[in-house]
Amino acid sequence: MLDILDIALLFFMAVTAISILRLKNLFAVVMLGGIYSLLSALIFVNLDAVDVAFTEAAVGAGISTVLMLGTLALTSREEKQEKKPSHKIWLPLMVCIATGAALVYGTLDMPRYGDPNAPIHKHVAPRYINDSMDEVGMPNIVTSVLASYRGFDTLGETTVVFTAVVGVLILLTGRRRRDKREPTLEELEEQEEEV
Amino acid sequence: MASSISLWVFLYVFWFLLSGHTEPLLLGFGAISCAVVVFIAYRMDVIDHEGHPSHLSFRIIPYWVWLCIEIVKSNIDVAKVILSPKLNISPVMFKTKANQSRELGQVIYANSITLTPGTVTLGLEDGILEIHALTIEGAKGVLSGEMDRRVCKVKGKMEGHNE
Amino acid sequence: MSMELSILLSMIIPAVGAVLIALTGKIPNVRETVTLFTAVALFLNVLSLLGPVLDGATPEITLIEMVPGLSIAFKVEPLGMMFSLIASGLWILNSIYSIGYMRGNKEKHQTRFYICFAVAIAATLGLAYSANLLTLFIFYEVLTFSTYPLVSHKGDENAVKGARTYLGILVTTSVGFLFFAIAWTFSATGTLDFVNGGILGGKVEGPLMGLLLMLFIYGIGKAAVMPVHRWLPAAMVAPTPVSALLHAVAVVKSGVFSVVKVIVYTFGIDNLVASGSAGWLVWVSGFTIIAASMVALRQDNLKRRLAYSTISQLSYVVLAAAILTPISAVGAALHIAAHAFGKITLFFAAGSIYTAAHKTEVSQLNGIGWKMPITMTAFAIGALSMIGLPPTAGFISKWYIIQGAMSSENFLALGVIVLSTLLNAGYFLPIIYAAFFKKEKAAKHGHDGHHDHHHGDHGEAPLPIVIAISSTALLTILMFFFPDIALELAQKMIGGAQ
Amino acid sequence: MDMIFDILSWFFILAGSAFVLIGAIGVIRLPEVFTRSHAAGMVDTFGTALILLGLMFQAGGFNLVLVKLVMIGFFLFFTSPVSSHALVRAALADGAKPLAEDGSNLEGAYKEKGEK
Amino acid sequence: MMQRKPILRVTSKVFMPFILIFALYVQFHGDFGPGGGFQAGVIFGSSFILYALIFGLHDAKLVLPSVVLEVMAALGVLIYAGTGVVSFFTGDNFLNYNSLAHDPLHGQHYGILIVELGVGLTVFAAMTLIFYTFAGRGR
Amino acid sequence: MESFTFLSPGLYNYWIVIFLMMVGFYIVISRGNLVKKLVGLNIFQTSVFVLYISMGKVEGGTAPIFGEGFETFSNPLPHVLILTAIVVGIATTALGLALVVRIREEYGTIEEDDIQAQEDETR
Amino acid sequence: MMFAAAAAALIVAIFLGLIRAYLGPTIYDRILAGNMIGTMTVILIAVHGFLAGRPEFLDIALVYALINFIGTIAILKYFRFKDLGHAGTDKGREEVEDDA
Amino acid sequence: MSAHLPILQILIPLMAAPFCVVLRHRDIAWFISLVVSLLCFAVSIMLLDRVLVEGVISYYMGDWPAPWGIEFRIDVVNAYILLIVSAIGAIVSLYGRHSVNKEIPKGQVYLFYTAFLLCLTGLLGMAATGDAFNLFVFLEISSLSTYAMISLGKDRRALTAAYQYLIMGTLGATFYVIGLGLLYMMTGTLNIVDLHDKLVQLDDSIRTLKAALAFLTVGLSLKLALFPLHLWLPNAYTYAPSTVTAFLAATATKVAVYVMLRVFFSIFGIDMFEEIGLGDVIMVLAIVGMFTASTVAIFQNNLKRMLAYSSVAQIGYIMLGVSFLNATGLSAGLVHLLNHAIMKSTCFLALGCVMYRMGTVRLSELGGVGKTMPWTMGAFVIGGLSLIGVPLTVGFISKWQLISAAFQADLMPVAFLILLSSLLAVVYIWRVVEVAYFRTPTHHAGFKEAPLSMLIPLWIMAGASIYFGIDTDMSLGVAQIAADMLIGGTP
Ligand code: NA
Ligand code: NA
Repeated sequence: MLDILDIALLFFMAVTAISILRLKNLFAVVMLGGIYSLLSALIFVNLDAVDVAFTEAAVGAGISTVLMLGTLALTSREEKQEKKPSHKIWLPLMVCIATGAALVYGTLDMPRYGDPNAPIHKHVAPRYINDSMDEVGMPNIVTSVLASYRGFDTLGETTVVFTAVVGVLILLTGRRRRDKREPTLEELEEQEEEV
Repeated sequence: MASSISLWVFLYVFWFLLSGHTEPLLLGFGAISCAVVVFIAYRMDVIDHEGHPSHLSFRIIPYWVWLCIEIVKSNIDVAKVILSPKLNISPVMFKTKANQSRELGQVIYANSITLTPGTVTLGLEDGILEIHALTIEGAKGVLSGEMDRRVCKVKGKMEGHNE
Repeated sequence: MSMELSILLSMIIPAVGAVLIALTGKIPNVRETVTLFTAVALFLNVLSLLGPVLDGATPEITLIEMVPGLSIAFKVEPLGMMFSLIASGLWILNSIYSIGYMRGNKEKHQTRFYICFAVAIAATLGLAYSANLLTLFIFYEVLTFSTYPLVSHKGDENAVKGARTYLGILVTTSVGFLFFAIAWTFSATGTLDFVNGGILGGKVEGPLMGLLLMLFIYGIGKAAVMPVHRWLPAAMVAPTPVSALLHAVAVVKSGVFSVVKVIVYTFGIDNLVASGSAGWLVWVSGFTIIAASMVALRQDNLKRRLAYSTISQLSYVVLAAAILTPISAVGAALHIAAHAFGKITLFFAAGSIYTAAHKTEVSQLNGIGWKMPITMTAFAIGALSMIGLPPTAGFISKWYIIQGAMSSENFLALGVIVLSTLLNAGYFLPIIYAAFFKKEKAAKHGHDGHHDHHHGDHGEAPLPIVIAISSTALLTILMFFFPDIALELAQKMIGGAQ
Repeated sequence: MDMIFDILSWFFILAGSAFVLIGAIGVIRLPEVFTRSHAAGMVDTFGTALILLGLMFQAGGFNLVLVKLVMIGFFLFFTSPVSSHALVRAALADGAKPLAEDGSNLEGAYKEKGEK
Repeated sequence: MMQRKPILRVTSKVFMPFILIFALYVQFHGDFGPGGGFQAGVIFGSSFILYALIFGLHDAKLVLPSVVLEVMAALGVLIYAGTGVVSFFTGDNFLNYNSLAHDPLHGQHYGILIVELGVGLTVFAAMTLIFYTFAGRGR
Repeated sequence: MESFTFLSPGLYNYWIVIFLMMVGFYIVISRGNLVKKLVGLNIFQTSVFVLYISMGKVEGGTAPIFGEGFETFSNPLPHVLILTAIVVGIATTALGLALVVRIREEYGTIEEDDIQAQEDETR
Repeated sequence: MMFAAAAAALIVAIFLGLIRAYLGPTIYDRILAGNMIGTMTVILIAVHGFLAGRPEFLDIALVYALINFIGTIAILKYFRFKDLGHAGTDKGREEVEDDA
Repeated sequence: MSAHLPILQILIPLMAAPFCVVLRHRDIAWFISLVVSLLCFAVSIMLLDRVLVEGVISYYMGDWPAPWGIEFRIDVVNAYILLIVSAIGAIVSLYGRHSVNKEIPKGQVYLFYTAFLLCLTGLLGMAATGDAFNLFVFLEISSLSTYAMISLGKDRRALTAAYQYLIMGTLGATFYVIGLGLLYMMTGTLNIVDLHDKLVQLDDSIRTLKAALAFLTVGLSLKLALFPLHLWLPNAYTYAPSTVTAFLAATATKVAVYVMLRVFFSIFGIDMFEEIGLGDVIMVLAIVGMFTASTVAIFQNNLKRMLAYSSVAQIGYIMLGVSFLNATGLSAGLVHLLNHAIMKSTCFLALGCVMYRMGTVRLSELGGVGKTMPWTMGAFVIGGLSLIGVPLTVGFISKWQLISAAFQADLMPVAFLILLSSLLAVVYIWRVVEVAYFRTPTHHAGFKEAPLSMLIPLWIMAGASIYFGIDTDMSLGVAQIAADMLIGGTP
């Protein structure tokens, strides 16, 4: 059943992705993007990556979507409907097919899905599974690896978030847009209150 | 202050239900966390009777039981409608008055209507509910006023004190 | 004063001169005094090296070693000694001439002119003393770039276009071919030093050696072997002192000097003879000699005619080197000197005519010999030297070249020399004839139409010009009678090679 | 006891699944957003509640799993009507015209002053 | 003034403190199950986002001003890195938590708790601040 | 249900994921709308995450959290890596969106073609 | 087995939801579908825990539920006010003017 | 403390960055970034010194041994890169104050320095780390801060440039992650040394490894702007603030090249790399890039843009050296990393001075600038001569080494092409010289030379352009050791 679930979810993701490709309504695109994250998070749960699922749900489906909406609120709702010159369609398509083919080719020598004897499960990871309880003492192995064995990555990750904030502040504070808008709702409301 | 403490207690119970750990360290974290949240809640100004409805009496329980039965009944009704080959819908939109004294009560009433399939509250303004119903029967059910009365029992009637 | 210091001073003096000229640029008299003093100081400094070199010394100094085998180093060998003497000596005369010319023609940017001139001389000296191909290359390029502002001096569209052609061809050939050849040489031999007998023996074989030689010959665009000669006519947009610099003092001389040096010290005459890969060069240089002369024959513009003459004469040097005999190599070295004296005289004369009479075309020169007797006499001496007639320097060098050709039974070369001598006579003698024996035409407009108010009533050129022109003419004749120093240096070069 | 719990779970989960499916079909079949909201509400509240109830019987006693199932149920139960309400409200305000009678002939409906 | 939209307002008021506690629960129970600083930060931030969505950005900033968030974001990084630096004083390498307590296992435990706190702080502040900035750009 | 062994993924699980990745990639490089590009980027990255997590799956394994009676765990390392990658992804998205907002303020559009047209005009 | 049945039903329902989300036609239909998919995901996670024999990770389902709620509110807010930072009155722009 | 040098290299800027945000003051932030970058420079010198004396330094984060924990592994190669990056960082912070204050709104300056320090952290971290995934994290730190810094440019096109870079950079990073994932799948490890050890044991998985290498290469090529994946670079360099351009041009692509070298030589090893046969592809792309980019550079009016295209060409030189797959070529590539950093920052810093005084870097508006700003343009010319590869400048050393490598690999035509492409450099530099020195001023007489605080760092770099063209012990010498090490396969 879990495998069927996996395939079904992947299929749904494909449907979602293609819908995103085809839809022009940006809001729908953003929302389907959120659904895509939601589905991928389900897959993560199914593949035993509960921590990842947790994060993907909160981030991919949550924060990302909210930020995208915030952007749409400040920009526009529809993607431009325009017939593209054919080279603008064919070149990317060729690139994608080539890239995908390279990847498929690359999978041919890969261990089969779920194979417990894959190299990935035989090297490095066994120590985390076997010894982390004695070395770090956390029931959640992911936390042990995340915060201790590979704690330096996580420091970097925190710095990435910090960098993003700095970047967003650089971009969206300071200079104002040039065209002055009519008074906003909040201002109107404040005036209302004063009256 | 009293409501703050009461909120703290509620939160702590909630914490414990989530956590289930009894080590002192985690219990301590829980205590601190709850305090921090109470502080934030205070700053957010959500610790009032609305945000922290600890005063809801046990009278709500019979209401709940009744509501659940209503929900089951109407769910079956709507399921029949959906599955009927001809899709027997007769949607209707109308307004009705909510007779609860406070907004909290009105919100409970509105939510109850929405919870019951076949009817959905479109808006609540100054005690007037705007409702969309899937079928005429559903609309009549709301207009019979039974739910309104029962919510009033829980939350007191219109002539109660104002905020 | 140690010889090593003298070597360095040979570059430092003109460089410092350039700085001083820049600093005193606002006061023309001081500026030009500085120029003259610098030129004289440089010549004396160079002269101080002559004695030791004649005595067989080869003073050398390594300035910088960037990578093992790659260094900036100097070494005074006989050919370089001769070249440096010519360049530094003629700078004095050229400076005197320049003062007259630049003031006489009220040229702009005179300070820049003198600065660049000094830098060009510094580069020439560096090139003359270079101990390896890299050093030679560096100064070759400095020379190219420092002369760009001189060529484009007028700054109008025409001048800039000509200067760009000049720069374009020289840089393209030097970077594309010369540097490539240098890199090739280095990768084959691991050294770039100029060594008696050459360094390529046994390192590069057969046809590849021919290819390498070709890269060198066409890489040294300043030698103006056809078809990379086009920069030279293009550079005629420059003022006359600059043309003198290009044709006599520094630029083209650097070219043929480099060719001789490469053939003698990098390839080694014996190696080239052994590999038989230089035969094509005789053909090419011979063709250049003849073709350039034919073109010169048809030029009415005096400076252009001189320019094509230069192309032809340069290939004499290349031809001489390509004959690959010791005697012809001596001839090549001597021809560098002989052509220097002769051609500077001719250009000085052309500039003198322009300054005094504002005439630029051969057809305008009827009867001018009587108005400008000194100028035209000097011109005649220079022309004779070009043709190779006694009592001029040109006779000496041509004599050695012919001997070399005979000794190696190179009849092709011989034929070229004979034919070209006739052609030389064909485009120089009519000028002299017209200047002295034809009547001036009445008010015929030159194509520099705006100058016609000058025609008719002019005398000899300004005094500095006259001094310079007589000096160089005199040198041309003196070299015929006293060729000893040049000859000794040239033979020392060959002696080393054997 | 386990047997009874199993049977109860079976019942609730199957019933919940059925309602979820019916609701989903409704979302496809019904004509416009207001009517569809009823079907969606059915999925959101009743179907999920039944399944959660079924799961609770499998939690194996009073433990964290049970508590959290209850919490999920509570949260869904309170938030989904709010979402539904906000949705239809927004649709209405955006100018979506419900496929519905205006309800003026319904007995007991509230009439604003001035009307009638 | 009486706020409109009572249904949303009341619901979110009721849930707000519980969402916050849930976030902190996730923060402190990352060792036992899914969760940890990052997820906690996001949830904590979400509750502020919800608050701003319902009560307006202006009110949200009254509760927690942008400047404070900026400092908090910086502070989180400093807490993490600072915890790593402590081990220098006992001669251990960067981010070795063993020295935080007498017993290495306890040291690891404390270390992880503290760095997770740093992560949570930064992520919370970052997410909230980014939302503030986007939402505030329109006016 | 376990009888559906023909559905048990060998490699084609990866292949579907590759397809998903390429759809995302295609959206990024073929669409001119700046927001849509970012959505495409998200899809691309999310699919890569799925690829990694698929690698970490062990047949019969469970979530890498110790508990009574569990012996086989899926590989925790890909989980850790992807946690980091998710964070990086949201950081990039946030910054990208901020750029889109500013671009819209300056150009009045978020379509690549229109921006290009404006630049061509002013050039 | 019953968990599998529930999961199957949920999967089918999610698929139907996806179809609605793709078809629209109005944005509100899409939001509706999205919200429904979210709720079913929550339940699917809960069911999955039992199916996989580790039901203790229900926190994920809670987070889903939370995110689903906030997401829906944000979306609706966006459509009502075109501005996420606005205070939550229930009025569109035109209506505010009407009130004034 | 000297035991902690490897981590201090990264930790100092990393912890300084949040302080800039906390203190929120323009001048304090500048001062912090100056002190920090100088400290980093000092640390990198000490590190290089130690590595040259003692050999490889391993530093285990949290004392977890290598394949399980994350390791900083400093050998000659990355000590050399660390030195380049931190030196440029120090110069740029010294230089930046006036320029930044002029080009960036007052309220943003402290954020700018924060981003600058984060970028420095990211670049240094990429160079220092011995863990291929950790590298990705640092890559993103540097990238994100770079996008932000680019967007601070005054022209609105800075925004589109930053966006374009963000998209392409993220695609590149994602490709890197995919490639790394495939490698990880085959080996189970992420540590660079360990990866190599495991990879050489695999013999029947060549298809996966090929795909992995392809993805890593494409991903990194996007970051290092290898033709034809360079499209983001010209706009980014053109519209970013001058200081940022100078910093990025000298460091960002260099570090990406370094990572590429690590992938080729440390992870795969030269044998496997040769077997897969990617070298020829890179050679062709490098050569085509050299010519195309140089040719495009000739037609640019905006000098920053011209230099940006020149950078693409120069990256071609670097990758060409790598593609020879011999020690000489590799050392040519490595020494050009340093040399190009020096010469390009000289040029861009000079343009920053021009921008500061004249407010433009469009060639058509710079007639006679050689006379109004002699020191600035003098330095520019030195940088330009280096770009051409004139002897006695750093550019010559690289080019000479590169040509020697071509001869060594029996690729004489390639050597010829290298020279031919240098001619294009002559053209685009000469255009500037002509306008700056031989054209009559088109601007008002009021302009004067840039402030001393900008001229000093500018001339330090100009001096370095000459110094390292003469004394090559420290540049080429170290590069050769590093190249031998990489070729030898023992990272
Ligand atoms: Na309902
Ligand atoms: Na965790």
